[in-house]
Amino acid sequence: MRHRITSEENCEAVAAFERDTLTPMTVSPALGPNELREMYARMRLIREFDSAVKELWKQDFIYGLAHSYVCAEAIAVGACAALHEGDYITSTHRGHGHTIAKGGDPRRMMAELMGRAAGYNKGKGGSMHIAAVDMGMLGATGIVGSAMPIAVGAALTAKTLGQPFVTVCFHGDGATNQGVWHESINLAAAWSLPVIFLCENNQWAISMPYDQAVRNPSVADRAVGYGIPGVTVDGFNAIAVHDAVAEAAERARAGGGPTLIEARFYRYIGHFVADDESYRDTDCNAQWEQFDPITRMAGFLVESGAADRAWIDEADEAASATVLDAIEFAKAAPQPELDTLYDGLYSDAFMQQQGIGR
Amino acid sequence: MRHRITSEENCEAVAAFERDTLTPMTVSPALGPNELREMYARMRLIREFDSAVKELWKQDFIYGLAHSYVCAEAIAVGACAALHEGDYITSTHRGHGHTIAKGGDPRRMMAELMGRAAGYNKGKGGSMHIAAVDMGMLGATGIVGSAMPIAVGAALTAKTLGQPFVTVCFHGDGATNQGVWHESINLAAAWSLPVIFLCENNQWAISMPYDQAVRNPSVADRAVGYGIPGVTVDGFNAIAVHDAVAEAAERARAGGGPTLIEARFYRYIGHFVADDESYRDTDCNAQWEQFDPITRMAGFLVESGAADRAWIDEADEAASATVLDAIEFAKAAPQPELDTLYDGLYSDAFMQQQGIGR
Amino acid sequence: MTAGTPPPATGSPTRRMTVKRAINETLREEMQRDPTVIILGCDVGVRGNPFGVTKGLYEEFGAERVLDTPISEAAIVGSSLGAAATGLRPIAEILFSDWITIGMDQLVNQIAKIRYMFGGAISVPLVIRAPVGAGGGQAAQHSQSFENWFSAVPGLQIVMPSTPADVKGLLRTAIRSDDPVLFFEHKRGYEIKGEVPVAEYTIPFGVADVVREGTDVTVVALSIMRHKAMAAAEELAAGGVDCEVIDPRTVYPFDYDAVLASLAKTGRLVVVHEANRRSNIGGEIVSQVVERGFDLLKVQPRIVAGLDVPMPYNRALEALVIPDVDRIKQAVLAAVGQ
Amino acid sequence: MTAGTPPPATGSPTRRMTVKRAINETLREEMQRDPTVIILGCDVGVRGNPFGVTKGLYEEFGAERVLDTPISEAAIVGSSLGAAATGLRPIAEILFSDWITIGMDQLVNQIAKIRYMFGGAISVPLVIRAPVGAGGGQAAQHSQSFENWFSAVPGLQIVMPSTPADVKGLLRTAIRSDDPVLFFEHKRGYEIKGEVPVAEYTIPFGVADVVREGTDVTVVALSIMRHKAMAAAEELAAGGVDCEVIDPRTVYPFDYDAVLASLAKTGRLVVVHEANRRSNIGGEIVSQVVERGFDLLKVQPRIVAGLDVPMPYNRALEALVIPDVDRIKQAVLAAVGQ
Ligand SMILES: Cc1ncc(C[n+]2csc(CCOP(=O)(O)OP(=O)(O)O)c2C)c(N)n1
Ligand SMILES: Cc1ncc(C[n+]2csc(CCOP(=O)(O)OP(=O)(O)O)c2C)c(N)n1
Ligand SMILES: [Mg+2]
Ligand SMILES: [Mg+2]
Repeated sequence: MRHRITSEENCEAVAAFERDTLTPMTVSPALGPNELREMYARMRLIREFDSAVKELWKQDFIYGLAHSYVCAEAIAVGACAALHEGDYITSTHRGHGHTIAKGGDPRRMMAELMGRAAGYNKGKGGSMHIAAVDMGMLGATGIVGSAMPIAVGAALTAKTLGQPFVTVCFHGDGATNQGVWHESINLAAAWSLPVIFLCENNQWAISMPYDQAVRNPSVADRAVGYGIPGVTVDGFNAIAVHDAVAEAAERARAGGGPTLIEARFYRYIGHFVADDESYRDTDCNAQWEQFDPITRMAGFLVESGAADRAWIDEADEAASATVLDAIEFAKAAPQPELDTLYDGLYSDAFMQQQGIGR
Repeated sequence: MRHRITSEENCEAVAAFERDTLTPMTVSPALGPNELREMYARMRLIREFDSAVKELWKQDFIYGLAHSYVCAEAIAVGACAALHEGDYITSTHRGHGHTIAKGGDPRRMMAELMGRAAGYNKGKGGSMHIAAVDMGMLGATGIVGSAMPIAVGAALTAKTLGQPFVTVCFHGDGATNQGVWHESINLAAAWSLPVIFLCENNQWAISMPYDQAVRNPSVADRAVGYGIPGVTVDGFNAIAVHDAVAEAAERARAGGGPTLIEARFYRYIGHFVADDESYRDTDCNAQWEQFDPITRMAGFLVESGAADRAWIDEADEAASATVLDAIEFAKAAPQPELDTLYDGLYSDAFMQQQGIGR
Repeated sequence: MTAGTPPPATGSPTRRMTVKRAINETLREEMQRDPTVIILGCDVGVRGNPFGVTKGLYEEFGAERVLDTPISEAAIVGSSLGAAATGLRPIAEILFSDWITIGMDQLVNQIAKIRYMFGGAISVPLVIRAPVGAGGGQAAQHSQSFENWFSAVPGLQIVMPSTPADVKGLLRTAIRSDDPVLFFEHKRGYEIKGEVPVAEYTIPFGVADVVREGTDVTVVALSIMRHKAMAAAEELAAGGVDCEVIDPRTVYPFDYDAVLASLAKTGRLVVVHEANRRSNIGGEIVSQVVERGFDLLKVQPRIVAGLDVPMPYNRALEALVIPDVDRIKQAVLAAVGQ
Repeated sequence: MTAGTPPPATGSPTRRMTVKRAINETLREEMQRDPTVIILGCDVGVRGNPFGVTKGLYEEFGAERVLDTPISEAAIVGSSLGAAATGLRPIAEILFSDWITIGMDQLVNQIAKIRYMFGGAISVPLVIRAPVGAGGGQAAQHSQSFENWFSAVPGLQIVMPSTPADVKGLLRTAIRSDDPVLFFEHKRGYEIKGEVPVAEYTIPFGVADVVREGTDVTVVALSIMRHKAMAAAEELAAGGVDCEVIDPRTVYPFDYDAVLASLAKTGRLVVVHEANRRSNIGGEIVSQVVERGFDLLKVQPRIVAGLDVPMPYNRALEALVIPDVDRIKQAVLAAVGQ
């Protein structure tokens, strides 16, 4: 049964990743210089945003819980780069990265994290429920696995109404052991729905290593049972993620049904803003940083000639400027009025008819 | 999506079974003449019991719902023949066969079905909750898939206390799409628990054909994702089922963890006592009877020299006599006193302390 | 059982039909009217539901709009949310409401909350139909009534009508609602017959039906208990006790004004429901009435409810648990001090 | 917050400790005492639970008895049943009680019913520990209190103490009980300190703690509301209003005798709980009191509860929803007509 991971095992995981999962970044026909630069900019924006969040949480500007997307940037950005306008995504408890990747507005995001009326959720959701529905981001959820059937339902809408959109369902490795994960994938497979199940396998669920939560640590292997394609990609490689999602999306739009993609990487930061990581030896975390998805993306931009160092420095500055602006905006934004407490509980017509909140 | 099964498809299923699943009955080292005869006797007893139940239900001696185990006899009997005293089984909504196979008393069973105080559940459970806990039969349940984690918990007891028993978890094909099915198998696999998941794949869940409820109609294939052995056996062949369960039980007792066994057969009777089967063409049901597990078992007894026709006739008579006796016993048995209504709600100590039912 | 009254609003011609037929017709009419309405659940399609409630809809609207699902209640409920959030109006069916427990997380933590926690950015126009109630020996896992659980969850609407006319008007309102609705039919009430207006009509949520006017005791009876309450009222009338029988029809929103108006006349309250007594809707109704109209009460309110046990299989024990006309009569007589 | 009183039975020497420590000690002592007691749940082992409640137990009792599970609440709850039915005494943890919804079917349709529907043939000695309550900006899915749902389910016992001494005595009783227990800790109450008897003791279920005697108003306050009620009582005493504060400690069984005895003195009832007002335990308590002691009531009972919305994230909105000392004082003053 469960044993405490030794630092040897931890370092072995690095070697195993290098051996089995790491793939070089290569040119993708669908991604020209502009797309690549845009991807880099979003990855960097996520990094800046969530680095700021940690500080703002410590300073108590951000209340409650907050989970950082740092080190996972390649997945949300790679996936969303393969999507079209009108496509949907569902999220997890780690929703900042998904929101930015799908084009969310950092000002409204930061305002939400600070509980302001100008926030995406009008201050009612916070980090764990951040949503940018106008951008097709159907919201973060605090319950592991709970977005799975929601993504399937969105895909059912596409099929029923003959609309061309696909839905990407982000979920963690921990979510793969939730019953609803199974029910959702089976239903989507049986009905050939246009949905892509994208597992962010960072190998940990808080203190639980994936290979101790399951007997077969390959998420992709599970696709066999559902009769759908299952692929594993380097989750630190934004282009590899993009290509896998693009292929799955094409199949989905053509009526070929769902795909299960396992983006394998590693959470080399704490689970959430205040995690002391006492449940594992962290001495190998530093080794993981050699795979930092942003550094790798920057390197690829230069190699592939999509951008030079100067552009990258500008992009980095632009990202931190955007986050600083978002923070200022949020700090200056007013708190919700207390009389907005009941707003949004039901549709307005019903609220008025019943006199709720009056 | 879902289409109505044509009679061609129905008949094709017969051919497919013959081609892919049907396996000849062969001598099994573990099963001598006595064991084989005992198996036959129990299969026949189940057949007689559930045939009688249908009539008694029509005559309103049996209340509520009742699901027949007819045509599945090879599975419960084959599996339980591979178990030892002290082993447990969990059941489904189709529990009569499991109870008899595990050695349940037909009198107490029939009394329960008639709601009598002498019944296994003192009249509180009926057909859908029939339990013979003293025999290690942990009870039928009316909620599809709900016994899965209960079986896993029993196996956890064995492992934690170092006891040698195994648990067989019977479940239908319909149950394989319940979330708890997934969670349970994963947990048992991760913890290497001594449990055998035995899927009674009769290819239908009320009106839903299995190959329309899933994209990959092989239940056994799902074992890959869990990293455990998955096998498919001829579910009309009691010996094949026995051998698969015996092998899985041996592995489980040796600490090798769970096995997923798919016993493939076909429900060529109604889903429950009053099913009109209007949701499918039944003209091929007759063809399935060529695989009648009891006829096949009888044939094998004779071929293998384990018994002759005369013995079989006696066994058949004994079975119907046992059922008649059970019916008489049940009809004569008193109804529960009304003041037993609260009995069993909590442990007696608590009931007395709180004065419940007084 | 009595037929119940058609909604006051309509005086138009009527047809006599069963509750089952009224549901089936309403589903058909709303699906004809709105192409975004779909139905999903176990055995709702080719089989037309085990009670026959969805019969003919698969044939008329096809497999794309009447979806037979695997046995995956969490995914049935959760995918209905995803579909509702993106443009459909799903009507999900849970064949026995006892199993809504399997979709409980999606229902309580997602469906009920998502509009609110997303600041109103998403509407969830969906209906979950689920038969409630006991009778017929279906025992502990096929006999429960959970309306009070969901009444405790802000964001949901809970409807439990028991006459054909109410079912039709309220199911139509439910399907057209932009907020999630739990529609609880009583599985022993499908064959109840009554007059149903021919003209299209809806019944607003939160408006009780005063089924019988009376001056002595106010009897608030939910779902098919309404019919038992009416039977009790007729018998009591013979004995000179005049009951006012009120069927709230919707549990949330709940028409306390109607109950208080009645208590202003009677001063005596008896609440009747089938769910077991403890921590259920009867207690809630009494507590709300006490908060809103304590001084109207001449005597203590009484609750006639199921007994606090899992439903036993045995016929006589089952009958002991479920409220019957006699228990209602006794409570009313106690209220008037007889 | 006040410390609360140690159980009347014991006059032995005491030690001061937090609720968290009391839980941790009780788990350890019971595991030392009984080898069939195991703990399972997410992050309970190597991490020692995110709140630190199970710290050190994995190290002391090993991976076989302190089981870190995958994130599979239905299997955690359901396998606890199977284990309990075959010889173990599992203590399952659901880190936030909001997610018990995922194990709802196993809990309500199996655990609560199996002994009864099997005619008493199986005992289910298990405990499910699950933190309840709001505060700290955890929003809609991490802030709920579902005690009334489970109080409505025959077969379960529901405990929600909030002092170290009560936690210790009641958790011990829970672990030794042969019937399933839901043990609801308040996630904002772990650091509450108090005196705990050194000698081993248990506290029986169904016995309320009269925390403060008084003559004017009976205040029944659950979980950490007990401490807010005490604060309110002290402030009110200064103004000459004398409250009797009662902490039921267990929701089922519930000590109505203690409440009625108090009402015989005061005639005025205020119930305080954190769960939202609608269809929750406050309504149930009021309805039971009205049924059992209507004539004791001089004025209408009042309920101070959470407001009927999903918990909002924003600090000020959250504070508006959760009952505070002022709202309790206002209700008490209203009860005495001030
Ligand atoms: C149903 C449920 N169980 C437990 C939790 C507590 N919890 C929050 S995040 C988390 C780990 C999730 O792991 P994973 O899905 O791999 O996502 P990651 O945090 O690694 O990105 C857990 C157990 C929860 N939020 N929901
Ligand atoms: C959770 C749940 N959903 C739906 C039902 C209704 N139902 C009863 S039996 C059944 C079919 C079960 O099919 P399967 O598991 O294949 O068993 P079989 O009846 O074929 O032996 C269904 C859908 C139920 N009892 N429980
Ligand atoms: Mg993870
Ligand atoms: Mg089947």
